[in-house]
Amino acid sequence: MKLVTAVIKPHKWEDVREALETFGVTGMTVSEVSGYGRQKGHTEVYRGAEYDIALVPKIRIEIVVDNDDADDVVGIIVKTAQTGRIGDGKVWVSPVETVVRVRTGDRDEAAL
Amino acid sequence: MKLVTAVIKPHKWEDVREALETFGVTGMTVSEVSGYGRQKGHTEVYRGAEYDIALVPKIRIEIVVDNDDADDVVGIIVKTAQTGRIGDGKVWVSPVETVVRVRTGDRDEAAL
Amino acid sequence: MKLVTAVIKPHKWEDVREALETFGVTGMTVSEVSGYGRQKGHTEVYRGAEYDIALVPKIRIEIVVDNDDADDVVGIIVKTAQTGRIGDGKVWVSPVETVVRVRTGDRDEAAL
Amino acid sequence: MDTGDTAWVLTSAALVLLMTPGLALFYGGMVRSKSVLNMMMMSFSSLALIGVIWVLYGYSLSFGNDLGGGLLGDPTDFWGLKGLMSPDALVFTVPSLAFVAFQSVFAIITVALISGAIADRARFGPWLLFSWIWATIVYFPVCHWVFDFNGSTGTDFVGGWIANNLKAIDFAGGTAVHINAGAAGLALALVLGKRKGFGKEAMRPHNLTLVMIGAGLLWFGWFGFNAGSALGANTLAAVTWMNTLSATAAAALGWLLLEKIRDGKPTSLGAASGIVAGLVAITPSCSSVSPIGALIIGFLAGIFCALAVGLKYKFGYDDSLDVVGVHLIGGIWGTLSVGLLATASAPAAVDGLFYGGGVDQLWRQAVGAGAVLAFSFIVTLVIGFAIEKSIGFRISEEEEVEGIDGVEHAESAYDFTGSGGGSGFASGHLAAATAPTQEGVNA
Amino acid sequence: MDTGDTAWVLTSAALVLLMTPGLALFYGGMVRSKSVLNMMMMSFSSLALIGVIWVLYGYSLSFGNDLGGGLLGDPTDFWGLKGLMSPDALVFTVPSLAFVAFQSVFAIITVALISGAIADRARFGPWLLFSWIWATIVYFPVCHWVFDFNGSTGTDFVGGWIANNLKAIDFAGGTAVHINAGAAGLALALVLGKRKGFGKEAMRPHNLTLVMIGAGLLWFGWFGFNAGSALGANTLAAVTWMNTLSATAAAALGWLLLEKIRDGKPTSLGAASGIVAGLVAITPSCSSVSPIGALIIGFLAGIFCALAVGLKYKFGYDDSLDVVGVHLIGGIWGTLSVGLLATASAPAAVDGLFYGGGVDQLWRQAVGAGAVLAFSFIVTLVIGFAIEKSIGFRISEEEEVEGIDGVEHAESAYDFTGSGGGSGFASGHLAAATAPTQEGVNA
Amino acid sequence: MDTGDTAWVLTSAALVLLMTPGLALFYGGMVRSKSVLNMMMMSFSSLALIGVIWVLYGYSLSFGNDLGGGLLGDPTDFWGLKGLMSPDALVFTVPSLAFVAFQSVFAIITVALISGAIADRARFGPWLLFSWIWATIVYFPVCHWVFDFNGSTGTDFVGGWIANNLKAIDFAGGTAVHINAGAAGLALALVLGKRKGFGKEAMRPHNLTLVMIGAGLLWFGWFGFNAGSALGANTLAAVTWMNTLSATAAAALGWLLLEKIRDGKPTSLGAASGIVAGLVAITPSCSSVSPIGALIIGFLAGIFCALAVGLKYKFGYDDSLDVVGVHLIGGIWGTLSVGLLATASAPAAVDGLFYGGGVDQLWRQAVGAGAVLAFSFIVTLVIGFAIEKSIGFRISEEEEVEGIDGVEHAESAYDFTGSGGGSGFASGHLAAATAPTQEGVNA
Ligand SMILES: Nc1ncnc2c1ncn2[C@@H]1O[C@H](COP(=O)(O)OP(=O)(O)O)[C@@H](O)[C@H]1O
Ligand SMILES: Nc1ncnc2c1ncn2[C@@H]1O[C@H](COP(=O)(O)OP(=O)(O)O)[C@@H](O)[C@H]1O
Ligand SMILES: Nc1ncnc2c1ncn2[C@@H]1O[C@H](COP(=O)(O)OP(=O)(O)O)[C@@H](O)[C@H]1O
Repeated sequence: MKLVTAVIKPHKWEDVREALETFGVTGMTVSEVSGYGRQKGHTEVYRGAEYDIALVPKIRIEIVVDNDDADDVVGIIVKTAQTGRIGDGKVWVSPVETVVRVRTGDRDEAAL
Repeated sequence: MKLVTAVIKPHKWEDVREALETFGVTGMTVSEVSGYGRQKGHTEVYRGAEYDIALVPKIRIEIVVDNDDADDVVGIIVKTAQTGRIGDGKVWVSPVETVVRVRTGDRDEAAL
Repeated sequence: MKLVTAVIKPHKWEDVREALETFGVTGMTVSEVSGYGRQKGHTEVYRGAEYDIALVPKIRIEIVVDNDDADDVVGIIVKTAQTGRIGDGKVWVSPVETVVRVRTGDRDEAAL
Repeated sequence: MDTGDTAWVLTSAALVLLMTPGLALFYGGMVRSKSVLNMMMMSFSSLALIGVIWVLYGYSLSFGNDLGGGLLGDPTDFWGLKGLMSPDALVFTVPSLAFVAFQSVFAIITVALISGAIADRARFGPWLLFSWIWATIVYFPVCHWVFDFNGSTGTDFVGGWIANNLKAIDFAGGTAVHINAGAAGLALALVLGKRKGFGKEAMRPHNLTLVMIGAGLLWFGWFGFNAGSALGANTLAAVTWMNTLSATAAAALGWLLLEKIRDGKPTSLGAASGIVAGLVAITPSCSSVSPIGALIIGFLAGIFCALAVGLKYKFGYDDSLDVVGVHLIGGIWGTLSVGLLATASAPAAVDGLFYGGGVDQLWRQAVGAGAVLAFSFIVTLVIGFAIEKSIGFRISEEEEVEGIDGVEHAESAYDFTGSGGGSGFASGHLAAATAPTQEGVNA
Repeated sequence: MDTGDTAWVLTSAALVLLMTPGLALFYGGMVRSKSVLNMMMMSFSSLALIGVIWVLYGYSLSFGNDLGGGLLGDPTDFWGLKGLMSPDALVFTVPSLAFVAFQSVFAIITVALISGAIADRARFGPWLLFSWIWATIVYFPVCHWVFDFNGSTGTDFVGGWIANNLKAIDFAGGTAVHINAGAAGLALALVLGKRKGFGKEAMRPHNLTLVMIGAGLLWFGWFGFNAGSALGANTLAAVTWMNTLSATAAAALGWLLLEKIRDGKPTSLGAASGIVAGLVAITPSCSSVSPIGALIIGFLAGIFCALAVGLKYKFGYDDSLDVVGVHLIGGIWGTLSVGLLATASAPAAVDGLFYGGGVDQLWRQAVGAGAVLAFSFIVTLVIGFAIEKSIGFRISEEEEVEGIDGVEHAESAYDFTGSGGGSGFASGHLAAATAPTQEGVNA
Repeated sequence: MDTGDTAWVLTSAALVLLMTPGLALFYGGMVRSKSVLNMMMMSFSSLALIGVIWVLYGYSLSFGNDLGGGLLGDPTDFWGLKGLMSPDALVFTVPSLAFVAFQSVFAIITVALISGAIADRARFGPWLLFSWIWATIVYFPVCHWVFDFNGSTGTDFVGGWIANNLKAIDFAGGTAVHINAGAAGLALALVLGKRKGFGKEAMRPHNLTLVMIGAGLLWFGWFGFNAGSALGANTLAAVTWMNTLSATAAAALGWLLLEKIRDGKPTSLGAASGIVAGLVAITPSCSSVSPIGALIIGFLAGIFCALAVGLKYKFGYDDSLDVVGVHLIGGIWGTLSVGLLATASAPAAVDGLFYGGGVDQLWRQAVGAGAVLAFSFIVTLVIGFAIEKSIGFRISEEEEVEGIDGVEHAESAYDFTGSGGGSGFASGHLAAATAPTQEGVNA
């Protein structure tokens, strides 16, 4: 099993979700995070005092997948989330030893 | 060392925390996330326009544990968080190479 | 590639970011999480009813790095985030098989 | 007709109207974020429903000529407010409809007050049904007893028994509003039972800034409530205004002091609660005590109510937002305080026990308070059980866990994600627009 | 001069002023969290800009002696409000400046109302320019037509054509305010086009508690709007006050009922929207119908507007916050309702169709409504396109995605992290303070 | 007694009361989310504490017969407001207690204004102590100087020196309220020192919608503040009302324009700040200038204050929410502007420098402003240091990092998790209920 973690631009979330669903990914876990990188934040002004907001809102997606699917899933995310502009995000893959479905206690492939 | 990541229903958090404490887990890191899966979201209505809220609130727990404890911890979480209804969540285990306690610089077993 | 995950005290975030930047880390992903551990939460009182707030706000940082940099990055975080008081947090390192930059499709070292 | 008096009564009526949205905020901020809309809707629906039935028959039941025994007004007198648009229709020195307006908002807020006792768990339809029945068979009669004075619209006009026969002094509604709503709240809390997790889980206020806004608006509006009850812009109005300030300020201090001593810290929820406690207690007594008397009444109201909000844990009833602790206890104390602290130098010109007046006024106050308490509690129990047993009053335990806002209103209060518009993390997507336009959406 | 009347008009003016911040909240809560500040700023800027031009020439254009045909007031009459501080300057029984004040806040809110149609996408500078031009060439003239009565300041004073020649009854502004703003909103929504994602993505209200606060403040202020339009504290004011309550309560019920039937659940947004719909509909008619008539007008307003808000999906214009559905439709219905439900027993002393008055008043109402609708729609289209084609009115698609608050105001509305102060998760850091003090920061 | 005047004064008093909760929101929205409750509590505690001492002796110190030299009222005259409930007790044409009420809320808000200078770091108990002492030895005397007019309650009544001897014009409190609070704020900011991270870390407003609600309520209430100071419903009240609108609208424009030019974007915080700046500046001058004069005063107030808020970075004092920049600078400008722009055609009937009146009025204004500034600044420094050195005024650095809401009030403002009730992510659990009921919880 692999864990695919993707950090993408928030407005791409809906597209990515659809593309993954079409591919057959049935579940994922999503959170709102802040990104720090080449894409710089923005500036806000309050009573003449300027604030640099260093962080950029991003969406973080975690998907546990079969070993075989990992590459495809990464490919789909990269393709769908790409805008070509700085800040599109990263996707990384890490090993998972086991996964369990809480409802049934099923393990690994059966748990997805 | 292993990292146990669990995504569970929010109202089970308190029970899971207690069960893990009883078992001897002294620390964990928790966050509010959104889940996407078999359990569907709900519908909201604003001025006659219906919105499908696709995501379901979940709690994500991360626990770094000794290799030996990983299975027990997974077992406890699965048992405690189970309601038998769709959406109970997933638990997965991945390898951790080292863990450090920031306060002391202690490593691995000593860091937990 | 390695994934360094650090859970630290929120007011140390700015220092850690600066130290990492100086070292040459160009990107990371950050989120607000709740910690549970030796550091206890606090008590709030509403109309005479006391509430124990078990969780403590923490910042969680994820950095994908080259194998060679992992130890340095861990060291920098531990050094910078240390206050010596309970609750300083944990840092752990786990293996990453591949990482992709969404914008370009670059992989691994090139993706950072 | 006096234009100055009319200006003040119209202003006061608007001020009192604002109290119900104020209450919605005060209550709404105290519940969890998954129930705030339902909480607010119980107040807003009172504005809607009671507003309508007040026009149709409520005013007439309350302020029609007495049907006998000072128990109820004649519903045929002013059905649909008939005849009251005439320039000749006056109540004391103001146009009748100004008085109708002023009293309408009293009926509305009294019903809304009850809802604090049953936060997070009452189905909305049954709540509406309850409101309707309760206003009709509890509030309108009690309003007649307390607020309908002989001679108000002409020399042969006959009003209610508490005002005219018992001669209890309840200037702006310690009995009719606060004891009435408080007793009803207690009864409903018993009927509906405890929330899942009551006494164990954290049910702390989700947004204390809303509570503070609400408390501020309530205080503001309450000047209309109390000083407006003078039905004119005169010394009586000025006295009641100033007593309303004095008691409220002292009550907030009292509550904070008690918290400091008992819990170690004075809280903002305590300040907001103390404000409301003081306002409740001075409501019946503002015309009959001096500003110093008002300070005493208020300060003790703050102490008493701060102690009383703990009773629910002791006795195990889930009066969620302390309608009993604040309105029932505060209302009883305020009503009795007239018997103790009234001074003949105040506009009501009566001496209470501590001013040498003996117990004459005190027993009148006690009888008035007791009568309203008992009547309201018993009738509310009956209405509540009838609804619970017939159509069901409470949402299911699972729905409670899910949150009543979604269950009863298909809404959630907040969405702070940067969602939609091609940006942000869309927490959802538009599925369909209002039925007739379904095509449009997919176009 | 009558002090009671003056007290009421000054109070009413303050109440109406509060409506614009109230509207800012009502609208602000309905947009996404990335646009709430811009939404509120469109209302607040109206307070600023229209307040200033009203003093400079707006009042004079609106209420100066008629220049001919009842079309426009003489701008030289009261330029800079000259001459109006004199104790002799009266409008009916109140000081002229009290009337100036009362009318100023009408102009302000009418402009602010329009902004709901163009949420999330209008550049702020062009919006200011639009407001300025629109107030000058649309609102001030229409205000003159509808609100400027012959003889108000002296026997030979001549006012506007709708009030005096057509004799349509528009007591507090169904045409001048609501149809006017609603038609302009429709025109601007067409000019600016749809938001990215309109009809597909979730653009649900980000903070319904703000919407409820806003609705509460609007209702409160609206008593000044309607009953203040009596320009005195008298029976007329009392009647309009009470009709305002009746219609609004009934409209909220109507909207909730429709939702229950059509969508399955009554919502808090529905209650808030019903309140506004009822207030809009009773605005023109509150002086001419009975409280029962008001109940009917309000209830139907709730139904009509709840149905009308779906039209934008059908026809595909992005009237973001339903200015058309609520203000245009509600305003038309309210204006026509006078022709149907007016009763001679009400202060306006006219019988409508259903009270045996035939169609005489109805056609007057229809002509008034139609004239204002057409004038406002056409002129607004022209102004809007002129701005769009010259300096550009709309932000870019990318900016829309990013959020207009940051783009146009360099701010974001909320920061709930425990940031800064050596604590919390600093979402940013101070880069520079106001120019002249740059050194200080680095010191 | 005049009922119209009384209606207006009572209404105004309620409006001014609302300003303090309004201020609590305005200030509360500007701090970080970990300090909003403490910020609001500094205002609410002023309502409580100053309300009580006003009744006990504050009114008498302020408005008792002069003890000599126009410096202080006789505290024995109206101790506990004695004797003022009588129908014969009048101030001009209104009941004495109406005037007492109106002035009470001035004292309350003046104290509350100061708190903006010391956001996030003042212990609550010492703040209460400070408020008490400051009101007693600074505000009540200054109030006597400025607002207590010879002859107000009878021909031989003697008031304060600024009003009667110096004859500076401070209609509604440019000196007594704004310079007074602003100077005290500066002194306290110096006593308490800078917040950890001041000038480096992000301390941006956590909730700008609260700031906007607050600004709206302040503006609304300020009509009572200014026009209510006419103590009657008359031409003077109408003039001051309209000037209050004019100046405020112009000030918001001025502030936004400066921001646009200097920072590139006009902000919502700028609009809200401009509103307050305009209100401050027109407070002393609203009775003596024309609406055009008011536009000028307001516009320049917007510019001046927008520039002045940067001074704290330059000079390195942490006036957290710009009490100096807005209230001190705005108050000085407004007070001096009377000497420049007063016109004899306005009710105060004085010509300023630009209207040919020479410098006669200008020096009076300058002396009044300077006297209050110096007195307030020096005495506040002394009180502040005395408290800091004895019981300590400031929380520790660690507590500052943790957040003052938890430290001083054991509360946190927001909990948006779907917590408790068997549902949601319980961020905590009930540990114990109020002491006497401990058993109940475990039952
Ligand atoms: N080394 C890293 N580890 C974890 N997350 C990263 C890393 N580098 C970048 N990110 C995430 O990816 C996002 C995009 O990175 P950025 O450098 O801005 O643009 P790009 O990926 O297009 O070069 C960042 O906002 C951050 O959330
Ligand atoms: N492949 C996956 N990777 C990561 N998280 C998942 C995955 N599948 C499901 N989840 C998480 O588990 C939750 C429950 O999954 P769901 O399919 O709804 O029910 P069940 O686990 O009972 O079959 C989801 O809401 C999501 O947060
Ligand atoms: N086993 C663990 N797995 C994951 N996170 C942990 C674990 N133990 C502690 N943490 C995180 O580290 C934080 C600090 O731990 P704590 O025990 O309070 O102090 P310390 O690390 O100084 O001993 C916790 O709040 C939690 O977020």
